[in-house]
Amino acid sequence: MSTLEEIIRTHLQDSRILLMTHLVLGYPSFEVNREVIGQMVQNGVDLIEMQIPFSEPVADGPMILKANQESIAKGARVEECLQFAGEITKEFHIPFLFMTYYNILYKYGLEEFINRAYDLNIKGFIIPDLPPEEGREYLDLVRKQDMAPIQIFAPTSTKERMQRLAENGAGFIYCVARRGVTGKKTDFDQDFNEYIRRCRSATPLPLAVGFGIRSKDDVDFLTGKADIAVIGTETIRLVDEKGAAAVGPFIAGLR
Amino acid sequence: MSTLEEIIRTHLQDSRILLMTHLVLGYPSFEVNREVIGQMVQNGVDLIEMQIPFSEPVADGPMILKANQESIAKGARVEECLQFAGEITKEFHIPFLFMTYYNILYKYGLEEFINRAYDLNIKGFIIPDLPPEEGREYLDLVRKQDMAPIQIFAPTSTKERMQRLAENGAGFIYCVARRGVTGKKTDFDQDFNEYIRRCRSATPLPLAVGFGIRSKDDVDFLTGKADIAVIGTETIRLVDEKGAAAVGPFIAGLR
Amino acid sequence: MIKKGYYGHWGGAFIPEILYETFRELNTFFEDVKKDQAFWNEYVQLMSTYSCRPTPLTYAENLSNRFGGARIYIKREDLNHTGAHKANNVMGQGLLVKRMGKKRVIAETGAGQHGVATATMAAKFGFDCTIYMGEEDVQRQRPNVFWMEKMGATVIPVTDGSRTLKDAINEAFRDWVSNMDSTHYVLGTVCGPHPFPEMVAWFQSIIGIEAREQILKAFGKLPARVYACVGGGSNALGIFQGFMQDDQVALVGVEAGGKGLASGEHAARLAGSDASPGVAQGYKTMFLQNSDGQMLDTHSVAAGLDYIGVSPILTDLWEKGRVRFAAATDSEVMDALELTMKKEGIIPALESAHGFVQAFKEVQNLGKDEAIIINMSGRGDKDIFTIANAYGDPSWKEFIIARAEQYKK
Amino acid sequence: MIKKGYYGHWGGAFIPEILYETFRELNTFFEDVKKDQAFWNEYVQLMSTYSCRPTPLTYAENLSNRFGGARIYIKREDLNHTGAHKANNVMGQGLLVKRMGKKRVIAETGAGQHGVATATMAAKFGFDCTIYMGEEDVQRQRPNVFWMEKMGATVIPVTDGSRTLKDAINEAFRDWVSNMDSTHYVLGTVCGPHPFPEMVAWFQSIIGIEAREQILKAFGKLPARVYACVGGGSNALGIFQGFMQDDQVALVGVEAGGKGLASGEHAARLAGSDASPGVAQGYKTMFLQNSDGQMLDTHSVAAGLDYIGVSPILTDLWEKGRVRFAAATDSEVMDALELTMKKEGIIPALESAHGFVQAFKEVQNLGKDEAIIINMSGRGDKDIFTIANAYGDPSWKEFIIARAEQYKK
Ligand SMILES: Cc1ncc(COP(=O)(O)O)c(C=O)c1O
Ligand SMILES: Cc1ncc(COP(=O)(O)O)c(C=O)c1O
Repeated sequence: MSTLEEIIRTHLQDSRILLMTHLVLGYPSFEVNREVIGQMVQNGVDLIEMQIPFSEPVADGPMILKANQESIAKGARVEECLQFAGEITKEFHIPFLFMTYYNILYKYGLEEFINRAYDLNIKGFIIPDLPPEEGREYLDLVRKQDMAPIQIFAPTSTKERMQRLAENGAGFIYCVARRGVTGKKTDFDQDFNEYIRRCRSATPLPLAVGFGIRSKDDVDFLTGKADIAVIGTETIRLVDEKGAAAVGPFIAGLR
Repeated sequence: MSTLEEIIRTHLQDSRILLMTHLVLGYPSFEVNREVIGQMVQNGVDLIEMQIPFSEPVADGPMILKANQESIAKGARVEECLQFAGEITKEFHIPFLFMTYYNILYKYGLEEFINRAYDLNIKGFIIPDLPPEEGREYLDLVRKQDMAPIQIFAPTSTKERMQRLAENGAGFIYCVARRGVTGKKTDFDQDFNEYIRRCRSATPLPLAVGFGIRSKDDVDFLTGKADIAVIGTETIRLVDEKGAAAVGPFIAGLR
Repeated sequence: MIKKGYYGHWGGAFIPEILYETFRELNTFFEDVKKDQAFWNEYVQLMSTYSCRPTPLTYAENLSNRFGGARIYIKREDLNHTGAHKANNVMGQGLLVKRMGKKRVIAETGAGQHGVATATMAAKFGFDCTIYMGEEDVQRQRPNVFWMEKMGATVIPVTDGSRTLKDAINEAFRDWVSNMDSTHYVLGTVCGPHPFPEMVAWFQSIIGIEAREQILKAFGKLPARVYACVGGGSNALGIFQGFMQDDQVALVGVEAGGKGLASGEHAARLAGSDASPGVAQGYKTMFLQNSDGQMLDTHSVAAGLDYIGVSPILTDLWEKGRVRFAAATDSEVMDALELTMKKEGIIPALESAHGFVQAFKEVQNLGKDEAIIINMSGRGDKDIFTIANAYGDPSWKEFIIARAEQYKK
Repeated sequence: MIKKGYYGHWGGAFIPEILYETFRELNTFFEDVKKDQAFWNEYVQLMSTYSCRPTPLTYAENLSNRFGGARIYIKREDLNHTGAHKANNVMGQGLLVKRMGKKRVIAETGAGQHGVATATMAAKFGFDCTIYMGEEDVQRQRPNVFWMEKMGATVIPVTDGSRTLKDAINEAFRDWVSNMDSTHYVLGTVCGPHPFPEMVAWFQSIIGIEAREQILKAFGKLPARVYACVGGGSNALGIFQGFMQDDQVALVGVEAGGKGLASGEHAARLAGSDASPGVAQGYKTMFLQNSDGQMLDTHSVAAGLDYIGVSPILTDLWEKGRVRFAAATDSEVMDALELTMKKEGIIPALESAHGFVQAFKEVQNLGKDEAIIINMSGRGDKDIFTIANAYGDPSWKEFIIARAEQYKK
């Protein structure tokens, strides 16, 4: 069992569902990032994925896409993101993951990047454009450092495919709640229940559910079905509209 | 010998070269036409060709083209031209010809048109788009009335062609002085002399030379070579620029 | 010698004497090449390597299903180099000019299609080239003027008369009578003095030769009807010739109905009753003219059909009942165009769309075991300024206004 | 199963999990049709009746004489329906979509050429169609937008990123991950995740198959060199495949040199030294990116070459030395275009003109007993707004301003 999974399982003893949040590094600024992370941790977030911006974020919807592009346009560099992450993991003691696209790792040097992340006390990676077929070397390197190469399930994944993915994953599985990109609402309906049952039967790993989770109702619905609720776009929207200070109360109200 | 040729030959006994002028009926108005004709006759013009305007005067240059179009645009009708011609031939006692394009005759009814022209005391026709090959019926009808279907020689005509044309012609031959359309200057040079010799040897009919004759010098040059000098565009220009009254002195100065 | 070139009562060569020798020479050369199989082979070869001949015959399945009558086939002259059947005539005349040893070509153009084709041919053959184009058409069809100039041609705006096609023809004749020794006048359609109607029809007959073979192969039998738009008549005669001997094939020419035959604003010579016999621009045919014989102003949304006369060969076939004539109005044309784009992904030229209109009106009356062919004389994407305009497309207008603002800076 | 589609180090399928099944299905269908001779025959048949295949191989005699070296032949993809080689790929994918039973297609487009081709195909096959196009390109290429809409497609301006081609691709992927059940993404070039490079290359190989046969027939032996412009690389690979096995035939890809390789404003991936290996838009290749892996803004006068990546197949052939790369600057392109119009009466697309530039530079070094082929991927008359603009034509500007005044009324 990976360290990340162990931490998750420990938390799950106190909490029926964990919360994972997301932010885009450098958007709207590293200072605001820091404030937002503080609010999140203080209000009970269990894991945070920090997205290193990429110019071509294909799997992301308009909101996160814009955050990626503005961060880069304002001059955020990968090195800056890494240094910032190091400061954050020192200051806040929950598991942090890197979310980004493969080219960021590839261009940096795959092994160098993974080792650097390890040094920064990052617990795992979410790389939406790196299926296991393309990520052999990545998977080996990440696991060698006892970090988690998070795998993604989708509603279109068959049971066999899920099993295959799970074998390559660690920490938890990121279950994409529906078709489409980040940032749109999800209808949690009968189909979803059937899907999450399928996920559960394919792997013993904890299940995180993301895409379109916005409210306490959504989190309540997931409680008992999934292990982690992922809040992505919603906090970015919140910070845009009401500032970093609004994040704390929002998170506090989710569970 | 046609009546027209007889008249010409008679005049030629007194005059080394005759003058034929041209005007476009209805341009700038029938009243001005009348005044211009008066000036011409009083100042010694021997023959006048009255052009019935046509919307597509292919053989004419910009000046006469514009005169055709403005006459039509101002509402000149064929019937009006014919009536006007009748009044003119009553008032002035020199030979008048109709110059126009074939469609005017064709649309009117070929035989009707020719008979009407006869009644109006018109002495002949110049139809630049009606070669003898296309004009069999026309030639017969015109000659039956002892009018002259004027034939045209061009610098490109071979001797055989000229003979052929002359056989179909009467009155005189209209020798186009050069390539091109009406209204541009002609250089009377060695080539021209050779051309006019060729014309002369192809027919016993009197020769008229037209296209680009503008001045006493031109007329002098032609004297002894041709029988008739044709002044076309130049008087139209004169009327445009200086009014009808300028025509008399201009004509008087040509010979 | 010139007294040939009659089709029934129609045709002839009403030319000024100055051009007599030029026509004699042209006739001699033309008679020679007509007999010379090698010339025709060279022509076909040129068209298959420089243009895209044989042009395809496309089965328009969606349109056929939509109307539920005969199968609709489309002869794709739009796929020619320069985008229309005009290329056939022009390249053919180009070969002839080469034989005659002349070094300069002139042409009239209305929409600009024939001008572009001629400028193209001149570039290819290394001839000097002057194009006469009514000033109004120069204004309307600037893109074509741009291409002609880029291909090295001189475009002269004609400011006389109605400043459109017929005036451009007159002006080209005026050039020719001045420069006939060096110059050939590449007439753009099956009109004008003999031998032009015969010559242009001969070059365009390549369309019908191909189409007949293609329909037999694709459909197994001859079409019930063949439709083509008629401006001067060259694309129509081009395809009709392939089926002239087949009495069971009805041939339908479609003229510009403009704002309706009753409106007077149209260019229907044979479909309407406004035309009468006349002689102009060197030949005898049915002209839109007044009772004095003065030519009328015509109107069509399709510049290429906006002409006072029509091929003497077609007038003869009309008189003899071999070709039937109809007219399509501007608004019917826009509808047929829209439908064809949506259903088949094909953009007919506004001219060509006239043929589609009449075919669409009639196709449902024919059985499913029949076929018809529509001759698509050209492609419409060259007509963006006219088409976007005709549809009144608001984004197009905004685009043009924005572009103009940039240019004003 | 998906772990295929590598060419040396390049290629792959870096796709989000949600598309895994879609790609599995696509791969299965593609593998099936590849083995199915009847499918290929159907494809060739379609292209020969709906488009104009085989497209001609034109001998450019005047250009050849002008340079005095090898004979120049031009492969005429401009004569395809919709005016470019894009039709080949699009119609092929259309047939595949029909097999898969999907009812909707989406596509990205830069210049608008691929968008028009896809909208055309969708109209022909009766599919719903959505085209993603960078907002900036929508502004620049309004005529193409107009035609796409007229053919029934919905054009969505993409307002993210640099608002050009790569952003349109991202946006198309975003649509696809939402609608993969009903929808096929018709990628426009030999890039993207496997099987797209292989599939597009397969459909485009029709160019090279024809060209090889044609040059042997016309010239009696293989060409010394084959030139093609390279945006994504589809027209280049299309023709190169015909000569891949012929070691004596040099294959030359020409990229957009923009304002010069030193200026940074270009789109030369393989000809320059600004690109480096990367993974984006689903595949691994040489990308124009910064040291962080962020993609750079590119520049070219030719919108269709203005792209950050390049086909993994070409990158492999470059690495192996089988294909040589060069770049042509914007101003060289305008000169080559002008010369080609004047000498041959042919208007290459700005993209295609890049190939002409390099060919003109090299052709004089080859003997008269040699031949070269330039692949003319498309026609330039669709680019009037760009070309007239690039030449700064004053009459064109006046025309646009006058038109705008009319529209303002
Ligand atoms: C596309 C197209 N079709 C038809 C015509 C009409 O000419 P014709 O009747 O000679 O085919 C034109 C003339 O410009 C044209 O451009
Ligand atoms: C005419 C033309 N040529 C070339 C290209 C470049 O694409 P590729 O390199 O895939 O052929 C394009 C792309 O839009 C194009 O329109």
